[in-house]
Amino acid sequence: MHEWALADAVVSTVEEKVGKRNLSILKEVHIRLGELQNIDREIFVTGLKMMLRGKQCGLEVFKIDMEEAGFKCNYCETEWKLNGYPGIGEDEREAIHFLPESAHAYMQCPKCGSSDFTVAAGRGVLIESIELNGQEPTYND
Amino acid sequence: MHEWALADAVVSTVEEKVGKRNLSILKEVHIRLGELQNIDREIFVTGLKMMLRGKQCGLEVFKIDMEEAGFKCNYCETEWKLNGYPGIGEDEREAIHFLPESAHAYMQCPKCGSSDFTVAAGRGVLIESIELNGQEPTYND
Amino acid sequence: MIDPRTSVVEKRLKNVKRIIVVSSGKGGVGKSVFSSVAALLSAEKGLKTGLLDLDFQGSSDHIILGEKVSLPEESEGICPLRLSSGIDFVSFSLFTGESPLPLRGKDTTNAILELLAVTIWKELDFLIVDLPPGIGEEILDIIRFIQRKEFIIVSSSSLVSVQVVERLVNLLQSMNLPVTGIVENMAMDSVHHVSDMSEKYGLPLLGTIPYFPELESEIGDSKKLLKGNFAKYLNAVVKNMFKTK
Amino acid sequence: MIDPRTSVVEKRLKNVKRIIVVSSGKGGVGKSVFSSVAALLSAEKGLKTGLLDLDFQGSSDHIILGEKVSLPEESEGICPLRLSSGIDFVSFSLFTGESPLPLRGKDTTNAILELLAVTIWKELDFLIVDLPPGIGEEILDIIRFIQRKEFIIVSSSSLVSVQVVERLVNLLQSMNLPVTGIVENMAMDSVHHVSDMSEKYGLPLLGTIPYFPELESEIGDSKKLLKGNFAKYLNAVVKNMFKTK
Ligand SMILES: Nc1ncnc2c1ncn2[C@@H]1O[C@H](COP(=O)(O)OP(=O)(O)O)[C@@H](O)[C@H]1O
Ligand SMILES: Nc1ncnc2c1ncn2[C@@H]1O[C@H](COP(=O)(O)OP(=O)(O)O)[C@@H](O)[C@H]1O
Ligand SMILES: [Mg+2]
Ligand SMILES: [Mg+2]
Ligand SMILES: [Mg+2]
Ligand SMILES: [Mg+2]
Ligand code: NI
Ligand code: NI
Ligand SMILES: [Zn+2]
Ligand SMILES: [Zn+2]
Repeated sequence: MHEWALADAVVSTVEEKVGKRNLSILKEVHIRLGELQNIDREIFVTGLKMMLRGKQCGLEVFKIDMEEAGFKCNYCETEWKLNGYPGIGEDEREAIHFLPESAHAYMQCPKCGSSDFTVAAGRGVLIESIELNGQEPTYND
Repeated sequence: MHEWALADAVVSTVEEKVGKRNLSILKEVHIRLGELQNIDREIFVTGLKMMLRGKQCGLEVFKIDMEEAGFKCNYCETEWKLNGYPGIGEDEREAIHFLPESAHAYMQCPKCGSSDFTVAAGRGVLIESIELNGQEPTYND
Repeated sequence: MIDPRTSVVEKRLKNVKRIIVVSSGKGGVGKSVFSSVAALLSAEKGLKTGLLDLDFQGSSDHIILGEKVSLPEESEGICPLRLSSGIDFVSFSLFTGESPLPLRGKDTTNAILELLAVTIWKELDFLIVDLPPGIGEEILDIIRFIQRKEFIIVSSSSLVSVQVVERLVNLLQSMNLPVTGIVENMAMDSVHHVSDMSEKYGLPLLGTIPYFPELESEIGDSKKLLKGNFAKYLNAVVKNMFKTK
Repeated sequence: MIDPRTSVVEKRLKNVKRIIVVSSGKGGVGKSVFSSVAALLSAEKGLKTGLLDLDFQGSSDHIILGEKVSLPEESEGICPLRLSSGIDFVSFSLFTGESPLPLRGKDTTNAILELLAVTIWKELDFLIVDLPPGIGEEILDIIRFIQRKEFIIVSSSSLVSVQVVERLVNLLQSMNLPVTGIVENMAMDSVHHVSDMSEKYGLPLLGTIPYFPELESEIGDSKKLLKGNFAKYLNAVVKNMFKTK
């Protein structure tokens, strides 16, 4: 349930950007959940619900997309996906859930064996955009 | 004249990408020189000429643009330019010419005084694109 | 794209009275022994104490304290590991054990930010943060993300160490960051570079700790460490530290 | 956008016979003293010797050797500084002296790549590369950009050091990188973690160097260093090193 801490971060950020008393002007908040961190979407949504309690904005404002995790070797430039990568057990998955960078201790480039790689996509929780009623989307670059 | 080493790097890279014996298929090579490194354009071009001696491609293929140097504070997000930044003497300029990262020893954010900043633009020598005769530009992202 | 994590770092630390960042710039001067034993002494005095090992590649506080690490519990966030000595402990080793962790700077920042955003620190009198050597992501991110903090500088007596440490002191002062003082560790009588530096920069020399050959036999055993000479000397330093402010 | 610099790194090093990367993962174990004195010994034997200090934050080879640094000369690239001892020397300190150099990872990579791309190393028997602690940009970039290289691992005797060094050894072996051997420095008789590690990983223990209190008085004076006990012991290690291959 450390998903709640991340949901808290999302709501705090939105409040920071539009002002605490201003949440009613939110049209859509796009959130991206990276596959690597393996966030439980249900728990995350429950977390959001908790954090929004008593605030002028409902859960329906938050749109959540999943992003596939992608890796790229800094040595030989091979790219690979999480899906199909072998030999990551329960404990490793749990460690990565807490701290996606743990993946660097447990993965190597499937082609050259290098431990020097980049998480190119799908790491963790990001806010893609915050759209306000009657305005164009802001904060997406 | 360490500009020659960088000109050498440009020609070597182009050869690596299109093949040593293939330089005649080059249409345009766009090079970007960052303001921070303070490369002497004349010397750089002389360097290129030297490196191209006896090769199937002339100097006219190489288009050189200058890019203004831009900095961004990682702490307060202030952005600033090199032009107008005070107090960088001859020696510092020379050190930065050799090694643009030396700037981190000699500059601070003009607003908050932080030494934690990013060279956002105009660092050094980059190849923007390599265009081949009868083909769309390649290698630009 | 907005990173939501930065907005909650202060909130996660709001119950922490003082955040003490143990730094040096130089490696092998005793930052980790200092941090670990200072945390032990603080907890022994009944102060609520946290210890955050931010040296990802060289995490060693768990080795010094002789603690078996395991994945932490989670409630509304990550709960620090409560050690038998009473210290609330977080380290990368909780997640990756003794595996090598090759991280580039971007990953290091991500990892630090993640730990700061999801760890729920309870009420603490002291959170001791153990930094790796260098002036890279770890210290720059602590400066960037944590507003309320103070630095303790550890240096050995050697010129090789002091000259490197001086660069960090320089940087911290040029950025107007609060330095509580300097600790000289593995002190050699023959040289006085550290006290010279402390004078030059107007920083208190919090204490001088000799080299104790027997410290090695105490490594990995919190009880022995608490009883040893290193702890005895450190206690004087820490006492001052606990008094300041 | 293509970075042209990577294509010339090998060319800049083509006249170098052996590239020896002195690494550890752990700080303060003597990598820099080892690198500096090994370079002195090598040059004294009439071998053409280069020394590249890649510890940007903690550059100290110039301090150990007692060399006044200055901006290098340039011809078709940067010319290493020729020291009076005959060593061809490059260090970040040539460019920034004793100023603090706060670099994030991306900058560190840029700086390393720049030095590798523009420094014109003359014919050398040995290029000794002194690395900072940690498993970050410096070692990952050396692995990435330099094909022909071998690692020497330095560790102190302490468990705290060995446990961290073991992570690096693990990483290098898992990536099939050539490790010439391990050097135990500031050796303590009471423990044998280093020899245990060398057995466990099937790596030669190149030598064991005691702690010499008088080394501090030799720091900053190449001639004294060459005559001292540290150099005497190191000489045996280096002899082996010069024989291997
Ligand atoms: N006062 C001391 N007496 C004896 N050994 C010490 C002392 N301080 C530190 N050490 C030893 O020095 C080595 C480096 O200490 P460590 O805390 O790991 O340094 P750092 O965290 O700065 O890299 C360790 O082996 C440690 O046990
Ligand atoms: N064998 C030795 N005897 C005495 N002092 C030593 C010995 N080896 C290293 N030192 C000292 O230990 C400190 C750390 O050495 P250094 O070479 O800077 O380590 P590193 O480069 O691994 O950080 C320096 O003060 C150095 O003079
Ligand atoms: Mg440490
Ligand atoms: Mg670094
Ligand atoms: Mg060193
Ligand atoms: Mg690092
Ligand atoms: Ni969880
Ligand atoms: Ni030049
Ligand atoms: Zn690969
Ligand atoms: Zn700023």
